[in-house]
Parts: sequence; structure tokens; C-alpha cells
Amino acid sequence: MSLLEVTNLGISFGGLRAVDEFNLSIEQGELYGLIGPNGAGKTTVFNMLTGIYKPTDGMIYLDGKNVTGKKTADINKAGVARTFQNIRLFGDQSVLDNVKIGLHNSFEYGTATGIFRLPKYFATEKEMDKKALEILSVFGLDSSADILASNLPYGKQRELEIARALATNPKLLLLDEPAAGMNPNETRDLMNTIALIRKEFGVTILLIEHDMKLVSGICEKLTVLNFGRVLAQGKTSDVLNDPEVIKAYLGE
Amino acid sequence: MGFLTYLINGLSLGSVYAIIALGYTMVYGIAKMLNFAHGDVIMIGAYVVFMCMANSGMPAVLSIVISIVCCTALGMIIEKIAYKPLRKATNLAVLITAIGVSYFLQNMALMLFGSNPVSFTSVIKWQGISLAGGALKITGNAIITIITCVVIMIVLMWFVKNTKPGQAMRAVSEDKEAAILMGINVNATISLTFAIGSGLAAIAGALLCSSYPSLTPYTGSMPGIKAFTAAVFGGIGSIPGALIGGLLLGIIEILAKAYISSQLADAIVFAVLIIVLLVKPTGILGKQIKEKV
Amino acid sequence: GSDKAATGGESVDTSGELTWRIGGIGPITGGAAQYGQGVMNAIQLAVDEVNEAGGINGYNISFNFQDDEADQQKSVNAYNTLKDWGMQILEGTVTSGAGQAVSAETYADRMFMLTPSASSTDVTSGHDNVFQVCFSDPNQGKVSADYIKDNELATKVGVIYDSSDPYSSGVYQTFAAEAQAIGLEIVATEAFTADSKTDFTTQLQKCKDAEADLLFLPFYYTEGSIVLTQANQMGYAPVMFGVDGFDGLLSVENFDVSLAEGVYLLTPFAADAEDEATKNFVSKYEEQFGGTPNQFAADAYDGVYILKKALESAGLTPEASAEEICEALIAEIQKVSYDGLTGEGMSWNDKGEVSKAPKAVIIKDGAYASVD
Amino acid sequence: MNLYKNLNKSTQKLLVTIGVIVVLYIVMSVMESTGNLSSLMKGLLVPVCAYSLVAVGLNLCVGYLGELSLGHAGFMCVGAFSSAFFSRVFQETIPDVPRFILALVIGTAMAALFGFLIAIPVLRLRGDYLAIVTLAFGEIIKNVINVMYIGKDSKGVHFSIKDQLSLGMDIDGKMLINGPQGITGTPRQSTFTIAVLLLILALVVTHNFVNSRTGRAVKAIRDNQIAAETVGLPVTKYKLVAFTISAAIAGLGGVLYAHNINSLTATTNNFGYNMSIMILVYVVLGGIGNFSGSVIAAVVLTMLPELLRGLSTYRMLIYSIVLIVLMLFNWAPAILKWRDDHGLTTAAILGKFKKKEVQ
Amino acid sequence: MLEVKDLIVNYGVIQALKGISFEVNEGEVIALIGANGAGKTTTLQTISGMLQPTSGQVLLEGVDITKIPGHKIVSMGMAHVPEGRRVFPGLTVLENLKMGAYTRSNKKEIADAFERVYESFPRLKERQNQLAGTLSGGEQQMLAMGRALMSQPRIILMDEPSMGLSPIYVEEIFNIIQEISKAGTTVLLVEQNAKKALAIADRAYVLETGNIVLSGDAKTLMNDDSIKKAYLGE
Ligand SMILES: Nc1ncnc2c1ncn2[C@@H]1O[C@H](COP(=O)(O)OP(=O)(O)OP(=O)(O)O)[C@@H](O)[C@H]1O
Ligand SMILES: Nc1ncnc2c1ncn2[C@@H]1O[C@H](COP(=O)(O)OP(=O)(O)OP(=O)(O)O)[C@@H](O)[C@H]1O
Ligand SMILES: [Mg+2]
Ligand SMILES: [Mg+2]
Repeated sequence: MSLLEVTNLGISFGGLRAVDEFNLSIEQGELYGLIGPNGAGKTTVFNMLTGIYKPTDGMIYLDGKNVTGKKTADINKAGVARTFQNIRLFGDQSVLDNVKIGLHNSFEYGTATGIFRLPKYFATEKEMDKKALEILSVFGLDSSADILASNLPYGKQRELEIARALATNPKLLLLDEPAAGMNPNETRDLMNTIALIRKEFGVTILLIEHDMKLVSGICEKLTVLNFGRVLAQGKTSDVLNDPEVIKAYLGE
Repeated sequence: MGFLTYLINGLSLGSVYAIIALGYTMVYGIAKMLNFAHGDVIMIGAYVVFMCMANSGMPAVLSIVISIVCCTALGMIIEKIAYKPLRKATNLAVLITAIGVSYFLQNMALMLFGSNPVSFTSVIKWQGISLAGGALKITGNAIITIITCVVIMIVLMWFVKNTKPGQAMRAVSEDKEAAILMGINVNATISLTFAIGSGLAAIAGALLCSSYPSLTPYTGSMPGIKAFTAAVFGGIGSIPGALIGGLLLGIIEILAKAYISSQLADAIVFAVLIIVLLVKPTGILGKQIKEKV
Repeated sequence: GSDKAATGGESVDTSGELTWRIGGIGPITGGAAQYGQGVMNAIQLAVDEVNEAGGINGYNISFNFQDDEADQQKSVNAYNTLKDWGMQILEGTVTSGAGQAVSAETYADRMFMLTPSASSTDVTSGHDNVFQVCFSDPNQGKVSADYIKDNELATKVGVIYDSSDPYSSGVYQTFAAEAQAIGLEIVATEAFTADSKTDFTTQLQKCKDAEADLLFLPFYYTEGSIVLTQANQMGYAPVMFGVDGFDGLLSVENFDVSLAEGVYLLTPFAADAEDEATKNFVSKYEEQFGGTPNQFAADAYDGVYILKKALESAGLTPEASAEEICEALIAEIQKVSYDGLTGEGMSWNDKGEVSKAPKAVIIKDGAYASVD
Repeated sequence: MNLYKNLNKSTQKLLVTIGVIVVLYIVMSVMESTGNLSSLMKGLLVPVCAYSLVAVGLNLCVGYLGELSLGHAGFMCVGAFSSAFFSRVFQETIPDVPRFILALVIGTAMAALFGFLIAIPVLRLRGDYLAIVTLAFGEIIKNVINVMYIGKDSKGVHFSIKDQLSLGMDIDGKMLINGPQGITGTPRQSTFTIAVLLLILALVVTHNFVNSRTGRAVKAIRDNQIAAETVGLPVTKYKLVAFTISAAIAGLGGVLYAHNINSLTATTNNFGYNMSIMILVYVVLGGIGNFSGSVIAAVVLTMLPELLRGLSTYRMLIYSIVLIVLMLFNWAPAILKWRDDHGLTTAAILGKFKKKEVQ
Repeated sequence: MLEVKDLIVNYGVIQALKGISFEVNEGEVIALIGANGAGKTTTLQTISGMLQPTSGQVLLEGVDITKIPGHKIVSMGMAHVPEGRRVFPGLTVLENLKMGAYTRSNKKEIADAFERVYESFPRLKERQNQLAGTLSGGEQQMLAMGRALMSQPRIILMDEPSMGLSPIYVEEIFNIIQEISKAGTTVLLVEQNAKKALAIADRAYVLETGNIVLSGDAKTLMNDDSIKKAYLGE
């Protein structure tokens, strides 16, 4: 059974059919790419997968469970985490706290325990710190743990967003243009990091990206969206050589 | 007949709220600040009209013109001294300063004009019309206020939509820094907004006190709060919304007094406001911008 | 001590010399400032007169007035400020709400308190040290109802009152109780609040629809002037009957006094009365402060002389402590009878209430005229 | 280990604040017992603590939940009236100390309850719409209290929302709540000691709260609600929790206030929007999200008009100017920069508090 | 045309620019490249008057514009495509473009500008009446470019114009930049895509943590080994 199974997904904004008859199936452990021209509907697909938009049609199954139209928070609890095209960090909090917020649902203690600082508070906080630092170290961010998130350079902010998403212990990680605004070297580092987290955290990854080096370098499979519809789907090398895709997206 | 009478009373009260709300919404819409001192500028405007008319015997129209000039200047001075330095600070800081300015204007008026109420002579001499053989009276004040309100609303809407400064205002309200990149003088635009808002306050003051003729240094504060409520009711930032919000607020207030309880009328007005906002979270005409993710 | 520094600039600087220290509390800023300022000015006037005439038992008065913005907590603060200054007698507060809070303090401290205008019984009740110069609310409410009934002013009465104000609703409640007792029919009871006190058209309309031929209006003249204007605009002309808060109506600047024609009010004081005392007071007041004094001011002015009389007959000197003065005055004030601007033969019972003949006046030709 | 240093920094600040409060408390107490404290100051001690409490409560809402409330005086009002009512009803039947403890609990709980009930609809709104609805709720509370008449006589308790007359009480009856005349004769049990203890308690509670798991979540929701949802935070629940705690603390301030004054009425100035705005002034002037700052601002701004009494009618005029100047001094970017350049930071002025730091 | 002298810019205690100097001649395309956080955005913002430098000077055609407010600089003929696009989210695409022509008053010229922008970005024409805030990331980027072009500037500053654009459009955008340049507009270009930027630029400057570490002819730099390694990913 696939980890993610999407059938006939569609959404309209007023008269605009942004996504239509979208089908997608991702196996456990895959690294999957979603590409397509600007305004094709890629981010919109992410928004539907994470419950930010309610799809007008279609079904989304995660691990066999129907999550269509569920609340964003519940979808996260079911195992989907994401990053955003326009970075959305908790800017006024430290790097460490950003990750600890991601850990929120994995470590429990009640509000009263926190207010009255019962022993459980100290124990849990300590564990959370440890775990958070562990995740941060994957990105080399552990040394910046107590900097305000908004003071990080742009590229580091993107990585912190990934770290925060990973902290929620997802089965499926959605990355929206993780390499935007990075130079080729930084992009290469990012590729390594993505490969590493797949291995270490055992997550399945679906990513949107316009940087073809990254896409062809790490994605095993691709879906190409064009005007809200699937243009091509399949193994990366096949898709990238598809003349339709070249015409609509890659150019040359 | 009773109902119609109440409805008309409500309209005339509402039109006063509406005209104040227009000033609120104008400033809020562009500068994104709640100018809590707006009600007090209205009070000053009313005093100026009063001084001109009662003390110097000037005609009403001239008095209002003088008052508009004074209030416009006052608005721009306030903006320059108290709000402009806080342009880059949080909106809340400006809100608090506005409260300080409001206290200042009230106490300044207390010094200048004394605490005793003065009775305001209506700027409108027209007695109004009688319908249904005198059973239904609409006062001249009410008619003129409503007409003024609608005219101002139309002019403002036209101004914002079709003139260069109006265009600049819209850009500033969206994103101040990006507006600079368009070549828009943000400071001048905000000053202009204040000037217009304060000029409107002068007209509002004259009309407010014509309908409710007792003027004290604190005359502006309560209508100010009510008008702010009205502006939110209609969808803050929306010019026609301010008109509709004001009128509705007036009508609800009067009908609640008339048919439910005059003791609880304020509570009822606010309860209706809450219900409306729960159904329509951005007010009646407010546009709901869904954040693009 | 440093009198001058602590006072509101209202004190008489007596530089170290032994004086009576009389304090006053009332709103001189905020929405009720017009009532407090009248009181402050009138006390100042009386104090100056007394001092010029040789003081009380040979000692001058120092006077210190503190602002309370008509707020209870601020009123207590004002009271404490006056205590720090060394106040021996309090002539205040101006408003009832503040009076309720301060009277508990003066009672505990054993400070004599004479309020010119806080008319609520909550101010005096249970506090043996508190006395009123003005009529108490029940008194006004009751007398008004009786007066209307006895003089057959109306058969159907409408009431409009301020339901957020202790004074107004206090008068209303006793009026309503008395009306019920004597069989005066109240056909409409409408309220307004501090938050909506500019538009009375609805309340008036409802009274009109109920065919009330008299409106009982127990509130202040600021709102009174609007009610009269709006009733006139509606073409509704019942008998208007105000209480002491209505006094001041005629001196509202630019007010069209013809609108007040025929308004009854129960005031102990009329600024255009012909007696010497009133003429003297009014002319001095106008000269010093501008504007015509109202009943608040007159009560406050009387208050100083009442204190003077009581202190003189008790034979006290300022050497006595506030407590001693308090105990002496409590006994003494119940014995004195005083003829002042606001009444002849005023006397006090042990509840702190004044007994003076309430004068109903009617406004005629833009002036107060005695009805009897 | 940066982490511990970090944790300590905000705790350190809390300890400094508490230390300062304790020192002030001792100084005041000594001065009082030796008769060196003026009546004015003595009279202000409890109200200042009460206002500080409400400001701390509101700061939780404004600074951490990120929502502007213009109705916190309403919660103060609920706390004040419910507790004062309780104290009046059981004045003769329950001994002083347990009664006051119960009054504190009841006032706080009622405010919390109202906060909770109001939050459910309110928190669906955003920004200024939320602000106006809180203002509306505050005004409704005030308005309703002004028409409540409750009296007790030999036949039991009577209730009306019209007037005293319609209670139809016996002659021996006594009014518990008398409409706009409010509640008279509340036992005066708020002492400075209790007030200071409660203030410290509130500071500790709020500090611990914002530095706990829930507090972090609340801050996350403030910073970016959509992101908070995508990391699985139950947004509504935590907003409710924060708003309720905030209301409860304001209610606690109300209890103190009510038990310090003989007569309790609900007016625009003490429990209406004017007071809500005043409290907001404390919060913004003291620093959004800075609890100690709220306390300092509440103290300074409550004292200021009292200290200006010598100016008579100019008092409030000067006060308003000082307020504007203080705001500019504390918030205007240009002045902040100038202050930075001249070492006149708030930190330098207050000793060791820092303006913006990681909590 | 544009000259920057010893520019120092601070954010509080952080010094983002440490005294950089460079110049842009009339008609040139100049690329400014550098890693994340090097100070590229800061440089552009200081030139267009959005930031005040601690010290140093910016000269536009010999006129010192360091102290001139940003909006006046625009009317002197400078346009700036900001980082993060900064479109007016609540206005429609059409209204956004109109704002771009705010400093213009000649109706004919504005109409021409519209035509040119719609020609370069047909997507914008399709979406004329859509609120800008609801556009996709790439569409917003096009709008930001189009809006800047509406003022028909003589010099244009662009902050990562290709960010978030699909490959086909990245090509397109660089073509457009070349066209703009050919039409006589001077271009100062900040890009992460250094390879493409250098390919169309005349000269380039390399920024590293607030300092210019290298400069020269674009073609030469493209073959520079250290550049290749650090910025071209080769
Ligand atoms: N809330 C909305 N209202 C109206 N239109 C929308 C909304 N959200 C997205 N759209 C439109 O839907 C289309 C798809 O947008 P989406 O953001 O998914 O594109 P994308 O594939 O992510 O593009 P890019 O690569 O440029 O980010 C776009 O044309 C966009 O304008
Ligand atoms: N508002 C700010 N406050 C504090 N520091 C800032 C601010 N803006 C930028 N910085 C810092 O200044 C330095 C230069 O930033 P700048 O944005 O100019 O870099 P850049 O070269 O444009 O990087 P990028 O490629 O990420 O856009 C960075 O270290 C950054 O962290
Ligand atoms: Mg996208
Ligand atoms: Mg940049």
C-alpha cells in the first residue's frame, strides 16, 4: 500500500480551476518531485494535502486513512509536515524553541505542570532540549540554538523550517521550493542534507522545486503539473526527457 | 407610525455616527492606526463653529469653513508631533499616543472653553418636513446630515479611486515600503489623510452638535467610541462600510431603546455588533483577504 | 508644613500661622467638571469672605480643593492627599458615587464631612459624621411626587432618568415609590446611560405615546438642555419637572431660554433672587469666576458658613484635632439653625439629612419665579 | 550550554523584579509602621497592585497571545463584583479569613469563566475586529451590572433588572447590589501584604506559563498561526487557555480593588472602556510582552496624576503631555536610536532589564 | 551613472556593509553576486533610499542621493524590484501595475508601458483582475518586475528576479533583462544564479560578508576558478 494516495483531487478559486483531476501515489520511503510552470498549482496541491485549503473534489489517503478535508493540525498528527514557499518561522522565538514547538505533540505535560513547575516539567523540558538539539545538529544549527529565528540568514531559515517540520515526527515531509534563494553551492549542500534526513528520519519526501539540478539529482520520481493538470508522471529521467515537459516547462 | 418615527430617529442618530465613522475609517484604512483622538478633534471643531457663530455672529457656512481650516491644521500638527515619530513602531504604540493626544485635547479645551456646557445653535435653520399630517416629522438636521454623509462618502470613494493622491493612499495602506518604491511620498500621503480626516471632523462636529446641542470638552469622546464601533461594524477601512455601519448602529440603538429596554440599550447594541461580527468576521462590507500560503 | 505645595493653588497661604484646614473634593477635570468647579469656586469665595471678616473664632481658614474626576478611587486618593495636608474638616464630595467611597473613609478616620451636593443616602447612611447641605435623594424624590400630586400638575407622569448614575437613579427610585404610595400614575419610565446621553428622542417619543402630561427629569442640566431642545423639535410640550440638578439650566451659554419656559424645578436656590445675600453672592461670583453660580455653588457657599456657625457655637479652635472637631460638630450641627442662600432655618437630623423648605420654582420669562 | 544561560536569563529577570518588589514592600511597611508614609501613598498601595495585576493579565493577552483586548476592565469588573457580592452575602456567616480566601477564588474563577465564555466567539476574529468585540463585551458587562438590583430580606433574596422598587422587599431588607449605586459596605480586607503576594504570584505564574510547553505554543500561534497549525498545535485550545488565564488575573486584580473600597460601582472610568484603555496604556508603555514593565508602568502612571495634584486644573493636561512624551521616548525609532547612542537604553535606566530578548 | 562610495550600513550592532565602493556606468548591466547574508539586499536598499547608511555616499549621475528620500529617487529615474516581491496584495494585478506608473502622468506613455509589460509577461494580462496576494510565487515575481518597468526607469535595481521562476521563465527573465538593457536602461542585478547573471552582465562585483572581494569583467570572472568554485557550483 502506498503511503500517500491522492485521487481526482481538484479545487477552484472563483472561476479559476487551479487544480483538476490530480492523481498521485507515493510509496513509503520515496523521494518524489512535483514540478511545473509558475502558477501550475503545485503549492495549491500542498495546501490541500495539509488541510489549509479544502479540496472541492477528490480524496486524499495517508497510510490508508482518509484525511481529506481534515483540520491542518490533525493532518500533521496523522503524519504530514511541510515547509512553505514564503518562509513561515516563529520569528520572535529562538531557533531552539522553533524546533521544540515542532516537538510539542511528542512530549506531553499539562499547562498546570508548566505553571507550577512540577518535577515532570523539568524532566520533560530537558528531554525536549536534547531531542531538539539533536535535530538541529543535523543541519549544523545547534550552535545557533539561542539566536532569534528571524535573525538567521535566509538559507539557514529554510533549513530551520525543515528541522521544525521533522520535529513533528512525520511520515511524509512536503518541501516547497527548499532551494529558492540559494546559490549552487548551497543547493548542493541542501541536496546532501535532504538525502541524509531521508535516511536518518526514515521519512518519505515530496518536494516542489524549480532548480533542475536538485530535482534531477535526488528525485526518484516526478509529477509535472501544467495548468492544474498532470502533464507527465513517472521516473525522473523519463519525465525530464518528455518532449511535452520540455516544451511546457524546461525550455530549449 | 411609531416604528417609522423611531426609524427616522435612528437614521438621524446613525447619520451622525456615520459621518464620524467616515473620518475614522479614512485614517484607519490608510495609516492603519486607530486615531482615538478623532472624537476630540470633532469637539474642537464644534467649539470653533460655536465661537464663530455665537460669539462673533458669523454665518453658519463661514463658521464651518473656518472650523474645517482649523481642524485640518490641527490634524496635521497632531500627526506631525505625535504620530509621525512612531511611523516605524508598532501600531499599538501609536494607539496609545493617540489616547494621550485625546486626553490632551480634552484638557486643553477644558482650559480654553471651561467646563460649563454651552448650547450649540444649529447650523441648519431649516425645520425639516412633516409627513402624514404632522404625525411624522423629519428634522432639517437629520435630512442635511444624511445628505452630507452620502455626498462625503461618494466624494471620498471617487477621490481614493480616481485621483493620484487617492491612488497613493491605497498603496500606502497596502505596504508603506513598497509604496516608496513606486515614488510615493508616504509621509505626505499620511499627512494628507489626516488632513482630510480632520477636515471631516469639523463637519461632523458641526452636525453632531446641531442635532445634540450641548457642547462640553468631553462631547467628542463617546460619539468617537460609538463611531469607531460603527466603522468596525461596517468593515473598517471601507468607506461605504462606515456609512452603513453608522446608520445601522443608530437604528439599532434607537429600536433597542424603543422596543426592548432603554436601560439595556447599550448592551443590546453591542450584542448585535458581536453577533454580526461572528457571522461576518470582517464587518458588513469589509473584504476578507485570505492569506495566500 | 508646606501648604502651598500640597494644595491645588486654591489655598490661602497662611505661612505657618494657625488656621482651620478645610478640604474640598470634587471633579474639576473629566466629564463632571462643571459641577465640581462651581463648588470649588464658591467655597473659595466664602472662605475669602470669612477670612476677611476675621475668620472663625479668630482663626483664618486655609482651603484646599482636590480633583477626583468623579471617580471613587480617585476620590479616596484626593481625600488621602488632604489628610496629608492636615485637613480638619471636609467639605465634599461633590458627586454621590465618590461620596459613597469617601464617607466610609471619613467615618473610620472620624473626620467631619459636610457634602454640598452628594445627595445619595448611601453617603450618609451608617455614617454619623456625614451631613448634607443639599436635599437627599429620597427627600427630593418624595417631595417632588407630593408636589406634583398636591398641585395637580399632572395625571399621567413620564420619567426619564440616568440609569448609570447613582444620583439620578436614587431620586427616581424614591419618586417611583412615593408615586405608588400616593397614587400618582407613572405611565412611562425610560432610562439613558452615561454612554448615550445625547439623544433622548426615543425616550421622549415613548413618553409622548404614553400620553404623559408631565415629565419628571431627575438629572443634570447638561442633559436637561438637550431634552428640552429635542422635545421642542418633536412638538411635545408636557410639563417639565426637574430636580436640583436642573439648576444651572438658565446659565448654559447660548441656551435658548424660551425652551425652558414653564419648567419646574425643585431647587433651593435661584440666582436671580432679590435678597441681599443672593445678590452679593452672585455678583461676587460672576466677578471673580465669570458665569452664573448654580445651586451646587450656593450649597457649597452655605456649607462654609454652616461650618462657621457650628464651629463658633461649639467654641472650638484649630488647635483641636480633626477627631475632636468631628465629635463636637456632630453634636453641634444638629443644634444649629442656619439661614442661607439655599434655605431658611436649615437644620440637621442624626441621619445627616438637612431639613429645609424645598422651594419649587418655575421658569418664567427666562428667570426663576417662586411658584407659591 | 547556551540553553541554560538562556533559561536563566528570563528567570533572572523575574527574580530581579520580585526582589525589587520585596524591597519596596519592606521599605513601605517600615515607613508605614513608623508613621512616615503619607496617607496618599498608603491609600495607593493596594490599588497600584490591583492595576498592576490587571496589566500583567492583559499583557499576557496582548504580548503573548498577540491579540488586542479592549475589554479587560470587564474581567476586572466581574472579579470585583462577584467577589464583593459573595463577601456581602456571607459577611455574617463566614469568618473573615476563609471568606476572603473564598472571595479571591470566586472572583478569579468568575473572571476566568467569563474570559473562557467570551473567548470562544471572540477568538474566531482577528485584529481590530477582535478588539472591538472585547470592548463590546466589557461594555455589556458594565451595562448589565448597572441594571442589576439584588436585595435580601426575611423572605429571601430578590432580583430585578428594572429598579429597587420592583424587588418588592420588606422594610428590613437590605440591598446587596443596588443598580448604579453598586455594592456598598464590602469588607475592607485587601491589605498591602496580600496584594504584594498576589502580584508576585501572578508574575511567577505568567513567567512560568510563557516559558512552558503551552506558553511556547501560544507564542507560536501569535507569530504565525498557519505554521502553528501545520506543526500540529491545537490553535483554538491554546488561545482559549491563554485568554482565560489572562482574564483570571485581571479578575484577581478586581477582587483586590473591590475589597479595598467601601463602595463599588461600575462606571466608564473604573470598569468601562476608559479603564481598559488605561490598562492597555500600562502594557504598551511598559513594553509589550514585558511583565515587569507592565508593573512599573502601572505604578508610575497611577502615581503620576497624584503627584501632579499641586498643579490643580493643569494636572491632567500635564499628565497627557507626559504620557505622549513617554510614549515617544519609549517607542519612537529615532529616539530609541538616539538613546542607544547615548547609552540611555531602558536597560541602562532600569538597571538591568533588557527590552527585547528571547524568552 | 551610479556611484557608491565607502558605504557602511549597520543593523544595530551588526555591520552589514563594511565600506563598499563601486560604480555602474550608463547602459551597463552590472551583476552583484555573493552568498547568503553577504549584504546584497542591503546594498540595493541603501541605494534606493530605503535604508540610511551609517556613512558613505551614493551618487546618481553625480548628484548625491544619500540623504534624498526614497520616493524622490524614484522620480529621478530609478526603479527597484525588491527582495520578497512586495506586491500590493490587496490590489489587483492591473492596479499594481498602475502604481508602478505613479510618477508618470503622460497617458500615452503609460499605455505604451502597459503594452510592453503585457508583452513580456502575458500571464499578467490574463490575470489583470486577480488580487495580487493570491498569485502564485512565480506570478508575483513577474508582477514585481512588470511593476518596476512601468515607471520606465533609466536605472533599475533587481534583487533576485529569477527566484521562484520555472526554468523556462528563468531563461525568459534574463532575455527580458537584456532587452531592457538594450532599450537603454542601466541594470544593477543581484542574483544567486551567478552563472546566468554573469552571462548577460558586462561587469560584476563579488560581495562577501559586507566587503567587495572581487570585481571585473563578467566574462573574466566567469572563468575565474575561485568564482567557479564558490558561486557557480562547479
Ligand atoms: N487563494 C487563491 N485565490 C485565487 N487564486 C489562487 C489562490 N491561490 C492560488 N491561486 C491561483 O492558482 C494558481 C496556482 O497557484 P500555486 O500557488 O499553486 O502555483 P505554483 O504551482 O505553486 O506556482 P509557483 O511555482 O509560481 O509557486 C495560480 O494561478 C494562482 O494565481
Ligand atoms: N533587518 C535586519 N536586522 C538585522 N540584521 C539584518 C537585517 N537585515 C539583514 N541583516 C543582516 O545583514 C546581513 C546582510 O543581509 P542581506 O539581506 O543584505 O544579505 P543578502 O546578501 O541579500 O543575502 P540573501 O542572499 O540571503 O538575500 C546578514 O548577515 C543579515 O543577517
Ligand atoms: Mg508555489
Ligand atoms: Mg537578499
